[in-house]
Amino acid sequence: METVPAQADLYQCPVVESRTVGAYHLIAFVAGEIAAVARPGQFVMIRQSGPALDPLLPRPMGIHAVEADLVKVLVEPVGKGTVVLTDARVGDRYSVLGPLGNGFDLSGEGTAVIVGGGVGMAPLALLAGTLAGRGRDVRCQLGFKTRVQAVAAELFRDVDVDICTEDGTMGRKAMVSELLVECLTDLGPAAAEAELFVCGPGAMMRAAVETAREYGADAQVSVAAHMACGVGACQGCVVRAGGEYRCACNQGPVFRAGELEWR
Amino acid sequence: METVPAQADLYQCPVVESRTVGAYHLIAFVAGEIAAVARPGQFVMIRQSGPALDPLLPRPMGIHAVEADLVKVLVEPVGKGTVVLTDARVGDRYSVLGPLGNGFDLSGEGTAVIVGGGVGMAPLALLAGTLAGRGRDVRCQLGFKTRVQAVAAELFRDVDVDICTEDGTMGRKAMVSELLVECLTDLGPAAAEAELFVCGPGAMMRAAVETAREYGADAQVSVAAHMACGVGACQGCVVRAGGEYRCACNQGPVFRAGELEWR
Amino acid sequence: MAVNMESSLGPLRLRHPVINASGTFDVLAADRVLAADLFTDFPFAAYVPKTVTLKPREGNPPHRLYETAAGLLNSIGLANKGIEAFIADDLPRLGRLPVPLIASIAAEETNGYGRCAGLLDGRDEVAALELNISCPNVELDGKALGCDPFLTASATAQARAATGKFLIVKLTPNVTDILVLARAAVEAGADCLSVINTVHGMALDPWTLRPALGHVTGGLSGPAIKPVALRAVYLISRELDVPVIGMGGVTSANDVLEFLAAGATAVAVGTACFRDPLLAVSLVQELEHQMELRDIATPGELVGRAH
Amino acid sequence: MAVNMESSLGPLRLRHPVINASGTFDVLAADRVLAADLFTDFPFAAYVPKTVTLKPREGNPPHRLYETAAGLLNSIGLANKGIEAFIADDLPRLGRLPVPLIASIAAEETNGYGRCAGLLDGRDEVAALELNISCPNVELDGKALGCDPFLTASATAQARAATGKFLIVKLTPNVTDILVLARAAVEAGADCLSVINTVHGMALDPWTLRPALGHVTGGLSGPAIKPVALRAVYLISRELDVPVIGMGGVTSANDVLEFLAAGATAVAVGTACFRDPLLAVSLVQELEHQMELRDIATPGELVGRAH
Ligand SMILES: Cc1cc2nc3c(=O)[nH]c(=O)nc-3n(C[C@H](O)[C@H](O)[C@H](O)COP(=O)(O)OP(=O)(O)OC[C@H]3O[C@@H](n4cnc5c(N)ncnc54)[C@H](O)[C@@H]3O)c2cc1C
Ligand SMILES: Cc1cc2nc3c(=O)[nH]c(=O)nc-3n(C[C@H](O)[C@H](O)[C@H](O)COP(=O)(O)OP(=O)(O)OC[C@H]3O[C@@H](n4cnc5c(N)ncnc54)[C@H](O)[C@@H]3O)c2cc1C
Ligand SMILES: Cc1cc2nc3c(=O)[nH]c(=O)nc-3n(C[C@H](O)[C@H](O)[C@H](O)COP(=O)(O)O)c2cc1C
Ligand SMILES: Cc1cc2nc3c(=O)[nH]c(=O)nc-3n(C[C@H](O)[C@H](O)[C@H](O)COP(=O)(O)O)c2cc1C
Ligand code: FES
Ligand code: FES
Repeated sequence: METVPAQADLYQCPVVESRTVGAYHLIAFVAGEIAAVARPGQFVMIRQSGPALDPLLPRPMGIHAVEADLVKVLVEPVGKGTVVLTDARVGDRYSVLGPLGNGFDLSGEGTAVIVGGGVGMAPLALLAGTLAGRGRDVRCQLGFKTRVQAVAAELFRDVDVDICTEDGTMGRKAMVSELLVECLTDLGPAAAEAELFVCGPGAMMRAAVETAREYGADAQVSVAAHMACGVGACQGCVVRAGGEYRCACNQGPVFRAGELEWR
Repeated sequence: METVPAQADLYQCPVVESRTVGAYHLIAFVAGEIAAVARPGQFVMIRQSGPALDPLLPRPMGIHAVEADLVKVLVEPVGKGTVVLTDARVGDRYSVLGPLGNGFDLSGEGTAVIVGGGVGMAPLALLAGTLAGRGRDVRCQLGFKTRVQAVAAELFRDVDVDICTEDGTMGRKAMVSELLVECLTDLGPAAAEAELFVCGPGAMMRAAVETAREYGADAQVSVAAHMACGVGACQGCVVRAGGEYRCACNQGPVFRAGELEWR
Repeated sequence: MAVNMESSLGPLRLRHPVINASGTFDVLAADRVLAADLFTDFPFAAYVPKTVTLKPREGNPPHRLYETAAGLLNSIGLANKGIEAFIADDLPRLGRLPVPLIASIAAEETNGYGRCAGLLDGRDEVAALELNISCPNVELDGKALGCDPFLTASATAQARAATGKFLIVKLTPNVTDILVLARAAVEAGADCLSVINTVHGMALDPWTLRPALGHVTGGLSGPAIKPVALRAVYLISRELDVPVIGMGGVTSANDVLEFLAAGATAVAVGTACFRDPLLAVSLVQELEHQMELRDIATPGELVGRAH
Repeated sequence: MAVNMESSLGPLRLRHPVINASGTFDVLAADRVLAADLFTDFPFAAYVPKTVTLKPREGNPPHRLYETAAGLLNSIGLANKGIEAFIADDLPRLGRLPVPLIASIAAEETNGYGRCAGLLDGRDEVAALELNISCPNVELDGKALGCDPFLTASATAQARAATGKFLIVKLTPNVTDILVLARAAVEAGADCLSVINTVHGMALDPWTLRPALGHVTGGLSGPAIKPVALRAVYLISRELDVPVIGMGGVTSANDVLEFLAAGATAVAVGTACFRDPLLAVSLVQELEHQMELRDIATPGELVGRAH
């Protein structure tokens, strides 16, 4: 984890792009210091500036893309905090703190099997591009409820992506776990050397990890947790891992599947 | 007082103009039903739409101008609620409830002496135009701290305005009460038939009313009060008048100087 | 799925579970200002007028209001015309409302509750009585009656003796253990509890650095206190068998669902009425829509689901 | 006008009146993440680490956090490594901070306060002790120790007997009359009071309609509770002679001025640190600027101005 700039006003980043991508909303910030060091799987804490105190706290958002001095995030408006983020207009200044968290471990060499569910695909796009850029064999499966979400798969630029939706309105009509089984089967004996990178809803992540185990593949998962500070100060964002509570913000959000205890 | 439309979504009015006027901010809304019936001295309760709950309540703003189906207000950003209002952008929808309050009594016939202090000038612009349109003799005095506020006097279109600032950076270097004394002296015996219309900071209104009394002139003053509902429901906006507490929202905001008890 | 929004609160039949909170919606004043015909299209399922007291009260000096973060401080001080004028002037008009009327009463001494209840007992317009024992601005020996279990029981018992009508006691959250107060009221004869009144608070004007309210301290309401209210409703409704009217910071249909799930049988909207005097119209529509989406057939089905 | 920001809190010399609130700023964690060199440029005038207890505590199950309107509910449950590990691992590093260290301790029984205080009494790194008797998550017979004047006095007396250091007792607002608790602490030997800890509350997840926190109820902090905190500081500092550390919802320099005017000698920033871990830097700058504008020569000049 790199360190975050020290001066509060350095967090104030201008919005240069803000647009709807299907059910999600893409926002690009000028944030050169973050862009310079961000790694796949890290996140930022984002908050609108101004005197209003509701929403009160920043929201954690995975780093979706990095281009020159731009940092991009992809927001699914699910509640007050995320709905307000989608109001971002070019020229607005947002507080953007990061990069935070450990990010994915990219040192493996086997086939990288990327498995995303819903907006969990956001940080996986940066991961896929980075791994492909390093010449690693990358397979991508993304699952969505329906078409309006699935169109965001177009944001995966550098790699081929297999898409499925629960209602069949885009890509295969399937759960992403079915695509995963096919992918691992297809890899044959190489499946045991493969490594999964998973981000999505809890049930989907659990199913993917279970499947990985069956095929003898490793898995790294990026977990979600309610966060307040993002820097390890509040002890609020714990998940059960390695027999203890660990903070998703500074001991995660990426964990090895083997150490996580699912609730 | 006219009645306010019954359907909640009728209060949602699009912003069609939003710009800085010196220290103040002018916002124009499409609000045909309000524009059709608004009278000088009435006000609206304005609030940004959206899921955020801070600021919580609408803010009372005097109706500054009415043009066709547009209603305009002039906001001085003094605290959270008013600062947030100045964020208005063309296309935003604001909740605009009104017209509320009694407005000025326009039935008098003597010279109308309009006395405004600071942003208190906002509702007086509509008043001045209306009275002048009816052919009444109108004299306008506006006082400000300094030039950046005084430039808003340009918004008085239909009448001549005497301007003063405390620091002399625009118009005369004087308090508006000095201008008022000159004006009433100038009117000679007609001063006793004159009627003052006053809106501004408390001390300034008190001084104006005192001067009016000395010259035997009537005065109507538009008072400020902290409001929550604007419709007489909360009993929060009381001022002392006629020996009792009266609600500024539905028994005011305009009172006869004689009935007000200054604190 | 068809949703049936009807609810009942003891003997009161409600068209839906949303009512107004005392002191925050004045149907007589609003009817003059709003074009809506409130007497035929009344948005709430019951109407609770502002609390009245034996004698008229002129209330506290201004400022009486101050907005805080997602909240509102007030120190109205129970300004009201007194119960006699209420009965003479307002009751006949309020009787024309198409919904049950819940009269709210308060007194400076416990036996005043008995007298007020007695004066309203014979009035057909009144479907139920709510005892406001929790207003932080009316104090006995410097303390609100509703902070003391003894005085709470005594006020409730006196009102109970004076009326056979459905009796609601409205609790204050400004106590160490609200369950103790809730039990005291129920054991003394309350049929129902309103939970909660405002939370003690204070603000300073940031410019003058003097108290912002004329009365110095006041009662905090609005979304800021919703967590305090939900906890109180949850704890009380889990322990006691009487219906609870939940309130404190409701601004949306989701808030209503949360209060029902926490254990409330009906939910009151207070401060949010100041954001929009006709909020209840859209809120109730949205509530029905949400219930449909979530496959909830009746409000009753949801009551206490979070327990 | 030149502003002198120095403040004193009993024997503690503070560079300015703004400190952090326990459990909301972790200098050791932040120093790893932020590029700022917190050990030379520490933004607060004193440092209060998270509360430690005799035994390590793993804390409550997730979710431990839930945002509410202008507020934050937490049920961390005093997760900490225990006082021995704190003394062995953290104290030597915290001793390098350029500001006084105020250690915060809690215990599940009153005599635990004496033992914790005793263990820290000999440590030069520690300038003062704060007794957290008010955490709503540590309960004695289902009730926080700080809700009971007797237990409050007993915990304070035991700590007093075990240490000569400046002794701060941190009060809970979840009581009928906070003055009673304040007096109990001061009479038992507290040198200073921290006012306030979090307010009891609860939230439901709007989708599942189940309790949002793993622990069901939690403590509310942030701007939502500022009016509650200001009132408590005002009431206590008017009546008692000990210095008060004010806290609850501070997010801006104006908030600090308000707490000083209400009677606080120092002001702590908690939840707002989560909006921006380096908020204190800009806040203290703005505070100095505001004091200049308003002709306030020292923070002390302002203390209690609203009384
Ligand atoms: C490391 C990390 C990376 C994330 N990356 C993304 C991303 O790239 N794009 C994206 O759209 N979302 C992402 N999220 C999730 C996002 O932060 C939450 O959806 C958001 O905080 C919800 O806030 P809200 O105010 O809109 O929702 P609320 O109204 O507060 O709640 C809506 C739902 O979100 C849950 N929730 C509430 N607060 C949080 C919180 N602080 N963290 C997680 N869930 C919460 C609630 O339990 C509820 O189910 C990420 C979360 C984490 C921890
Ligand atoms: C009938 C009426 C007409 C008005 N017309 C205008 C207008 O045309 N243009 C304009 O700029 N202002 C007008 N005001 C004043 C304006 O409503 C207040 O300045 C505004 O409410 C302050 O809100 P805030 O959140 O910005 O300030 P806060 O941060 O809440 O407070 C800043 C200052 O404003 C005072 N204040 C706070 N709330 C209110 C309130 N509800 N009403 C009045 N003062 C308050 C506070 O005591 C403080 O001194 C009018 C007020 C009334 C009652
Ligand atoms: C301006 C105002 C006046 C109030 N007057 C009364 C009253 O007269 N009687 C009463 O029982 N409660 C009164 N209340 C309390 C409300 O009925 C309600 O219990 C409280 O405000 C919490 O709900 P809310 O957050 O939805 O406003 C008043 C509240 C406000 C804000
Ligand atoms: C996440 C969190 C953890 C906290 N942990 C502690 C603690 O360990 N000890 C303590 O005395 N107070 C603790 N508090 C309370 C704060 O120190 C403070 O009293 C309270 O939050 C009010 O201040 P605020 O509104 O500025 O946050 C905690 C608060 C929060 C939000
Ligand atoms: S979010 Fe605060 S410790 Fe992780
Ligand atoms: S603002 Fe509510 S009665 Fe006037």
